[in-house]
Amino acid sequence: MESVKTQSLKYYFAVAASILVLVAAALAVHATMKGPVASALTLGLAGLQAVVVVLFSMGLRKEKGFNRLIFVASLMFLGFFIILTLADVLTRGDVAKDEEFNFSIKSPVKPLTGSNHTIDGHPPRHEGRAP
Amino acid sequence: MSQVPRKEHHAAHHFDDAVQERDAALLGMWLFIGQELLFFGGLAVLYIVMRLQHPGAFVEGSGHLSWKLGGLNTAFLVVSSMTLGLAIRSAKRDEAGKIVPFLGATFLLALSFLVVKGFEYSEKIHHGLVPGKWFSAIGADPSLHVFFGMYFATTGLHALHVLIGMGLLVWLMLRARRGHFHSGYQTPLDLVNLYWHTVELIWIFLFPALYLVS
Amino acid sequence: MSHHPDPNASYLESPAGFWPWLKSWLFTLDHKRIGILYFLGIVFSFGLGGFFAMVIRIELLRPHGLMLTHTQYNQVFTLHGAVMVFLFIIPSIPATIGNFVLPLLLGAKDVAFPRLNLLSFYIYLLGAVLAIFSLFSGAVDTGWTFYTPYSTQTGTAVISMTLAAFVLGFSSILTGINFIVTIHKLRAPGMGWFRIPLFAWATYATSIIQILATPVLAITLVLLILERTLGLGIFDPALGGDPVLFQHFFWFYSHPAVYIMILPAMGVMSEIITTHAQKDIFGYRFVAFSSIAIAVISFLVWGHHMYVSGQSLYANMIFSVLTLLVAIPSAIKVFNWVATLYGGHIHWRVPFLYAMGFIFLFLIGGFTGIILALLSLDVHLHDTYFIVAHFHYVMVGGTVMAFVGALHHWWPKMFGRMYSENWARVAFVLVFLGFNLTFFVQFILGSKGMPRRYHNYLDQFQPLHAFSTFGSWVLGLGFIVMTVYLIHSAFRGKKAPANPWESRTLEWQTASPPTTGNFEGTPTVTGGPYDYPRAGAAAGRNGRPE
Amino acid sequence: MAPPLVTNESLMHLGDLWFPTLAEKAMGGVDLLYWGIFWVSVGLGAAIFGVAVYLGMKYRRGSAAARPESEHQGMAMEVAWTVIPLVLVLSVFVWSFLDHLRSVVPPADAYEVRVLGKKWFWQFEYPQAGVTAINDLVVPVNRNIKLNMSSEDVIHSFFLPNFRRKKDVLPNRTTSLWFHADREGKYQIFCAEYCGDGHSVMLGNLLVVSQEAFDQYLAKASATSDEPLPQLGKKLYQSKACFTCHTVDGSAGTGPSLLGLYGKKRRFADGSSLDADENYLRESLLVPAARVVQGFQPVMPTYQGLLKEREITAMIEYLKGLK
Repeated sequence: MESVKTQSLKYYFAVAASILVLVAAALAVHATMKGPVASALTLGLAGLQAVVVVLFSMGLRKEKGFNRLIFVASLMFLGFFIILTLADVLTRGDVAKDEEFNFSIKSPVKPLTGSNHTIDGHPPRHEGRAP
Repeated sequence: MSQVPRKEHHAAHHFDDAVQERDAALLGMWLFIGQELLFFGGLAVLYIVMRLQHPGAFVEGSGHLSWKLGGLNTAFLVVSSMTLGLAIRSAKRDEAGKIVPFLGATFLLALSFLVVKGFEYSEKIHHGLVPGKWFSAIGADPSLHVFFGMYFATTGLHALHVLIGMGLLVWLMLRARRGHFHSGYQTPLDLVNLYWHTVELIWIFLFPALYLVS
Repeated sequence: MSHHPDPNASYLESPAGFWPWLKSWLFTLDHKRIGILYFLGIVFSFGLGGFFAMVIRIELLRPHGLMLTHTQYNQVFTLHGAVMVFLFIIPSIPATIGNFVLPLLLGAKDVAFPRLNLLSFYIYLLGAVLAIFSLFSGAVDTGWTFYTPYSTQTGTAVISMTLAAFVLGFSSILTGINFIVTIHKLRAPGMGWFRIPLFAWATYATSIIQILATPVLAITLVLLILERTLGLGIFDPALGGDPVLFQHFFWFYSHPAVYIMILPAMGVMSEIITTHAQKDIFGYRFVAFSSIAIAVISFLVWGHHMYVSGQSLYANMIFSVLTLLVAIPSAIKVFNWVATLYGGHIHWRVPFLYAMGFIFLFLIGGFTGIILALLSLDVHLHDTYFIVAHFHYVMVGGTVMAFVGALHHWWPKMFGRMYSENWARVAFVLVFLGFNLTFFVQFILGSKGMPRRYHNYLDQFQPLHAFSTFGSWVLGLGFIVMTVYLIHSAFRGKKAPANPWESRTLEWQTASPPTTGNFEGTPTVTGGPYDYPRAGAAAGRNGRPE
Repeated sequence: MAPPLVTNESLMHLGDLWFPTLAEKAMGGVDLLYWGIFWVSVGLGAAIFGVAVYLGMKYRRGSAAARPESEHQGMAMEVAWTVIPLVLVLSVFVWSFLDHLRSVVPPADAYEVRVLGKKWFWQFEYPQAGVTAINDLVVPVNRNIKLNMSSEDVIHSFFLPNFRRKKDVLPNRTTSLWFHADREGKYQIFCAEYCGDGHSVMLGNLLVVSQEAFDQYLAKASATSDEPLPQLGKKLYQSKACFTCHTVDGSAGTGPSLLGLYGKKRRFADGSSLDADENYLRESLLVPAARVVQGFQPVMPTYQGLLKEREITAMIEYLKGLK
């Protein structure tokens, strides 16, 4: 049986080298910058490394269409997980503050105003107490 | 190098031919990788939420980690991925004698990764930076233990995957010695290759997420 | 493997002698035998879960309990839930009926990875052993949902039960991978994507959920175990964690899991209805694609379990809309099944009775699901018996009815024997009636405000609880009758012909029970799965020639 | 301080078979939506299932009904039964969402009460009056009430069936729930989120009274009681929900029985033992985790701050009398 077509040795070295260069870049960012921008950059560089691994090392570049779909779909569902969880975590407790702006809904119950307002015929003696 | 006998592969009875069998195996492996992505994806969600809720702890905790050791480990994994790829290349080119050395190199690099990890762990344990109940370090941020809880959970599960990968590499070496892999058949090599790259992929994100926070 | 069976003999035939016989079963790679092994495990689990259910109902006869302490009651309802969900319903249809029927439906010789298939059975067994072990080592009392921080504090065996669920999850993932690859790669020549029987489509959709949702359960349970043993501080508020985040994690799996339970049941419905109505399905593509749509949308709705949990109002709003969307593909299926009946030749045999029972109960489960998807109504009904009634209508009224219907539909194929039609009708009436008696009143109880997981309750609820308990006895009797005549049938039943229902799908075109090799030669497909003859030309139909 | 305020039966008992009496008219939309969907579902469900049975009978095997020669693809039908349900569910969504918003956004002028969920009772605190009560929440009628809730241990859920409201009570976080009672009476409070052994006995009463009675209640509760000590202790045993875990008849509950406790030798989980004297009883009330009796879990919450000095003494006197 004759040999199957293979990539040259250079191909493997180039893939590994490019990932290591990206890692070095991330370390350089870490050494020189601070703050959320630096974090975003290092994670972004990690994303690039991942793209190299997935496309060239794992060979998704040449894979069958359905195998690509599996990979993309997995990431998509992970995205749903992240987005919908953050939809809760990032907006907890905001609503009462922003209700008018967001939904133009006000609580249907009229607030007590003025001293002439009475409850069941009793004057609201505890107005001062209520927050 | 010693001469390796060549052993031909026969497709299982319920497949039409070897191509169908190989396609099925690769499809199964890609599905398994999808599964892995969601498994570690859960940790990613946890990471995002915890970092949003305890930003200070993550900056401080990251400062306790050595980016040098982490970077070294990244290099180990990247090079090990390359040697594994070279093992498959050798199989495809019928250079049977080179398969085991390349697999062996991969194994040693994985072992080095775990050794470095072990040093890091023992150093953290020594300083009391262990999760939750045994956390005894005093940090500036009151929820520093949350960072180290995450650190040990994520890197621990990743290390477990490395360990499993090493077991698979041993299995491959045993089969390679018996001449199972050649230009006609490399499916198990390809499957482990996909698995190993997934392990690499996860580390690629763990490294900046834990070591390079600022 | 030591035993090399003859591919043309019945798959039930074993070598002589007890040990060779046992070995031929325990090390079998035949998908049909693995299906039977799963069947035994699942029937045992159903019995165990059913026993716990009966204990719960009897205990609730009196407002202040009858025989159990609070802790014991909490353990019993937890075990009922955990056993029924993880050991019974999730693997029920995919692992038994799916394993047995799917390769036959596709004209394949086996699933894609037979050894993986056997492995996933043993993983299931390991999970079952762990679950039963946890029963004897201080049974868990957290409810099957393992909510933190209760689950990190209670003194009962949380770890062994979560470990069991974790292990069972792997069994589920491996089965899912196996089925997707089988459907992709092992279809008979000529079976294009739109000639696949609808049960295979439903299994396909189920497998997507099994593969992509179950790992999140796995990581959740691992983290829960670590939280309990090490105290990571991520779910436990006492350590700075977020208990609501645990609920997000848990329901990201456990809501799609509900569709792992119901989608295969819907697939079974399509097979039973077309076969017993001798009619092509109405709107094949709509039924097929609605399965995929349900699978995808099911990932986006988990937050409806958390409307009152402290989840933000924005998230509530998004999840409510998405939840309502899932009603649409479900409705499409029901409408298409009903339309299929038009112009058919319907034979009201027992599997068809279960199909009609399914439609009736699933309608109630679906409509009450809409009530619960709505924010303002769910706030009142959340964590009350209304929820309990709703999910029992979907899971028992849907999945269990379909599972039992599938059992009656494929029984002649699985065991090569017929069962008593009359006793089967009796059992159907008892199960259907008993189910409604047990669970319909629970809608009323819940609307009235009776919270779930209550050991003691207000005196005013007693009449309804008692009614429900009496209903459960009718339901239980139905299952006992069923067990008796099915066991009788398996050993003494009349021999079944190859195709007793005159079905057109491939599994009926081979012997009953099938040979080890499934088919003589490879079947070739030339038409859709449900090409029944039209109109009056119906007499003397047989299956397609082999 | 047993509230003599309301004598009538719990309003949970009233109402129709299906729903407890609605205590807040503004929430009427919820009930209306429920019944609307209920009857539409009954109609649609009966129609769908009726058609299925009708077709099943008409086209049963061997019947003479004519069968169509060719299959309709029925695209129009498919579109119809996709779009119509979609429109229906989206319109009920809008209705329910508006109702939901109204029920969760508290009005600015609400009277605030602090709620603490503990295993297994509810503690209510009126910050302005300096009054703390257990399991009985007394509020004035016709007033917006806002509850700021948190939990001391696990997740609980505050459920007011008569007001169609429910909200989880979380540890380490404050959640809120508001309501407005239209009529005086006694309403049920449930814990709706499973919280362990005492979950089903974690019940409370919402007592809606006139503004006058409410003022009297607060005034009386903040004053020191002059009841004889053992009698006061007996009342506290009920009102502070001790009975949830401790019996007085000798049988063990979640915690040890209180019968014959005083003066007896107690063995603790750490192996030590002690005669139950007055100081031990005091410690058990205020720092319950300090000594845990053998065979029991350390789950009792502290009563520090919940009992006034005279009430502690009353509790001890009551326990002494239990023989």
